[in-house]
Amino acid sequence: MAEFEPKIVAFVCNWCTYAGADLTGTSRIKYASNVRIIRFPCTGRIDYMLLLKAFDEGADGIIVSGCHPNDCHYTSGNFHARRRWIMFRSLCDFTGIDTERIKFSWVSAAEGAKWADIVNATVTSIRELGPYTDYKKVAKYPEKEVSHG
Amino acid sequence: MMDNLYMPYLMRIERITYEAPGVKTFMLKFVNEADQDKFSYKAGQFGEYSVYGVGESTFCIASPPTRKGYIECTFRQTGKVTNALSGCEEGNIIGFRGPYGNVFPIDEWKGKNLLFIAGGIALPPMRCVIWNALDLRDNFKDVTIIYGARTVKDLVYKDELKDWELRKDVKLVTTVDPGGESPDWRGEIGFVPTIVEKIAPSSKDTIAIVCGPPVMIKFTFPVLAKLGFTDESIYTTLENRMKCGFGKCGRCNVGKVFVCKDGPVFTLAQLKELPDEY
Amino acid sequence: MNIDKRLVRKDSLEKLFDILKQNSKTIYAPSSKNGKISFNVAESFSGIVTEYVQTSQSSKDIAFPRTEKILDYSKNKEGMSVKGTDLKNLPEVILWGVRPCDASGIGELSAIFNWDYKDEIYNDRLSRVTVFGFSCNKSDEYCFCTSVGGNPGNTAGSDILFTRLGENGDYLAEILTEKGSLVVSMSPDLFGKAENIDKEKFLAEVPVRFNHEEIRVKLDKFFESKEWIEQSLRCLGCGACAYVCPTCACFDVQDEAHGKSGSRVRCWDSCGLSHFTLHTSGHNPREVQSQRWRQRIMHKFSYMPERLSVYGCTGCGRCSRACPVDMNILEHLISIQEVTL
Amino acid sequence: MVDLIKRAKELIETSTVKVVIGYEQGTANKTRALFVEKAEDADKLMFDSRCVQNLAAYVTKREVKEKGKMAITATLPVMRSIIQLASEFQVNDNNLLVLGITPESKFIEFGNLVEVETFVHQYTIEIDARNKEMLDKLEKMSPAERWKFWIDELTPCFKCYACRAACPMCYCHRCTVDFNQPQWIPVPSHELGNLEWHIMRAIHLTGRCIDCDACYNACPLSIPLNLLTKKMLEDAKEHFGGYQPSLKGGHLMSTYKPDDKENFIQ
Repeated sequence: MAEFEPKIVAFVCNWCTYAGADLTGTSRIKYASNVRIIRFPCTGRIDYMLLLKAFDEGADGIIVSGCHPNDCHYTSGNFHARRRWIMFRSLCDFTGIDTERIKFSWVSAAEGAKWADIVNATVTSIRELGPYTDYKKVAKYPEKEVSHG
Repeated sequence: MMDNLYMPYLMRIERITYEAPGVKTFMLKFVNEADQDKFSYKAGQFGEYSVYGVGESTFCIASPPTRKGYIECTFRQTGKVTNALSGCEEGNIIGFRGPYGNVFPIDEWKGKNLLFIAGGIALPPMRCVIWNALDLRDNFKDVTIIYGARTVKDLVYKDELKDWELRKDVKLVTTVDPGGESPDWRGEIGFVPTIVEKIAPSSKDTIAIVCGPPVMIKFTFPVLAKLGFTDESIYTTLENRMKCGFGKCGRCNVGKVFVCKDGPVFTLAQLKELPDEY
Repeated sequence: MNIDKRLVRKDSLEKLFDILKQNSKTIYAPSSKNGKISFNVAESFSGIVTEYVQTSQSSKDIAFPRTEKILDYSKNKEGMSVKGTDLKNLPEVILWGVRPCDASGIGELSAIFNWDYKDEIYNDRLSRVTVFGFSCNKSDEYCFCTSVGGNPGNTAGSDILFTRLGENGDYLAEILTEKGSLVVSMSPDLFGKAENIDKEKFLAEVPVRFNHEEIRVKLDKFFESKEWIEQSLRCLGCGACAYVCPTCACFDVQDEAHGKSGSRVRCWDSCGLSHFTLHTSGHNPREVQSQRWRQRIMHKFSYMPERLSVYGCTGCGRCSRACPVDMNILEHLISIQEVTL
Repeated sequence: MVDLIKRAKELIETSTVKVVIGYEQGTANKTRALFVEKAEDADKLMFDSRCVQNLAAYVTKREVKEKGKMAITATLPVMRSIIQLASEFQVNDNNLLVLGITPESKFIEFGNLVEVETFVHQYTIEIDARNKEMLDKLEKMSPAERWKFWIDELTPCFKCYACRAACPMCYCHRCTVDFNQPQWIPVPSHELGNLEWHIMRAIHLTGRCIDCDACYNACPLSIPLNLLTKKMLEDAKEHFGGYQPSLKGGHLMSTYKPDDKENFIQ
């Protein structure tokens, strides 16, 4: 059997992390190719539901990343986001969702190397955790016949 | 394999026509010819069109049963399914199940004049009847079509409107709402009820078929009454939210009447019996 | 008609349970979770709850599951393949411990699913179910089966109806159908002779509270009544009443996609929810709760009798028990009967 | 509750309000909401320990609101809901009068919402011992055990949305679950649809839920879904100094402090 390649979805803000990831590329820093980047105007725009949807659709891990505190293009979007993540992460943990699979980070436009590190570290840790079968089992509802009751 | 009631036919999109902003017509052909052979319908019936993975949506069959081998549907992009349909391309496969519902009693109209009154996106359900009647033109006396839309751009079936205009055996009146005309607009300007009043078609031996937005319908009926049309000679179609199409899912009923089974075609006399719940 | 009546010793029920399991029947029976009783697969006889007036949920799930697949599709290079749901491998089911009001509800569900078009999915599921009805020895203030043509010992819908003969007593078993006889033939020793047993005196007493025929006639002219507004003022518009009801059959059809494949499912829906009838255009024929409450009552007591010749209510009283705001259907029907037009 | 009845009568007779929302004796030893529009109906008003339905759910109900100015019989949880609703601009002094009932079951009338707020602020929101114990038990479990616990508890949910209907804070005309473009939450009741619905419900109520247990009481299957919002309440205490509804607004989840502490962002 081929080695498990985790699917990672990254929700990143346009102004810092996306630019940072760009820099990673232009600096020719190599990093794991398991990540699908989805660009948002701001981390403040990242709805809770998007994270769950990523797991629904088969993601094994999630990276959420934006501007460092005080660096938000819209002044406070990341502060709002941080507060939500504090609560949402705790709620996920409380319901038994594996919060080890959701990594939060601040990556600025100048931190191309940090982005590569974050992605590599995430891929390594998710690879160790294995596929997120718990959530997939629940999400792949159509695969099994509905039982009575 | 046993088919259940909810199994759609697979249909290939043969042709897509852009009718108006947000409005498209699909020409659909059966993927399996055997399905085509056992399929038949009559003017006025509807079906459930589906994009797999998105859902089903209800609208009429817009092509006449007199033209075999394909069906057409015209829809406006508004909800989840019509948005997905709108994203489909020629050659894509969608689902269709039907036909459901009752029919326009075209056979009973033999020897009469036909007056079609439609507004906006409500021409498609009527187009089926119009072509059905025109394909059997000798069965009917005068055929008059009054069709209005908000603006010139919003008129659907523009090519067919030209055909009808050129035909000697059809009287076509098109109109747009005041302010909706273009510089080269040669039709009428005014709301449909006003134009009906102005044209004043004779009610003698005439069947009126009215389809349109609720507000148009509401103001057209009194005009027709004034012209001498009886409630039994006025036909319209109703629409309600539906999921199954065959009287089970429980949401399209108006009082004890199921729009999907007892409708969608109703005479004004029948409508007046219904509670105000549509 | 002569009904085959048998006597089943109270300690024979467990033996019957075991024999059915040995014959690879899946047994659904009332069990308790969070203090609420519903039908679940019973692994052991001891897990079956027996002392209850009524289960919190009806048994309709068995033939009309809350969510069921109707087809699978997958997109491939050649185009599209679609496969209808395959019910061949459904287990043979014994529905154990159904109250007569639930059992008779099967008839009403069947009427909905089989008028005009026949719903094969529903029929297929139902055909695999053998219903063990258990007459009611107890009732409560929510029960009104006798007002809608039923009774605590009603045989309708059951394949075998068990009636307990007194506190801790043995059971009278009325074998009502082929399916019932089949069960007897699996374990003939357990079904002894029953002579001259009058089950009536062991049944709960449920007084008749209204006349359903009268209400049907009255509802014909009741559409515009203000009563609907008054009754529904405290209704908050959830679907609890519909989902616990043994005869509510309204459903939604939804697609669930997973990449290039997925399925279409049928799932419960409720006329009490505000989006039930909402058009995409934003127009809603039933905009306010009073219209939706009216639909619920009219559907059950006027439209269904007229169109399907059955009433959409078996008097189980579940909706009243489940309602978070004490919308008591019995009380409301009585007030409809009493109010002058 | 003689005072309450007397005051309700006065309010209706003087047309100060159009409707008084209170409790009446229901069926089978239940109590239920009563809408007093005629003075003589006020005699049906009652109050005792069985009156736990959160009546604040009605002040945003269209048919009730349309009647005109309302007065509401409000226990402490109802008062809290009212303050939260006021801070979300759903009610104000012009459309709502609060007839309070203190935790000692004494009638107390408030002139305006500021007085209600002052009263409410005398008490902190505390999770009861039984639920606290349950929370502790869950927190001690491994994530895998918690996952199993919640899948087991939530799978029976048939999505009747009684929890949403009974909640005063769930007043949106179109709830997230009703959206289909995109289809955020699967409509059918199954493991995924139920899990996502309950997580979403809890997070949308974070910083707004006043812990009245209306959702739990409404649930026809008695699913302990209130544990989710209780957990959020506890977290709010841990991270942000607790939650107390306030007319000043500035909700927990729509504000921030530059020095909010976390230990998981890299």
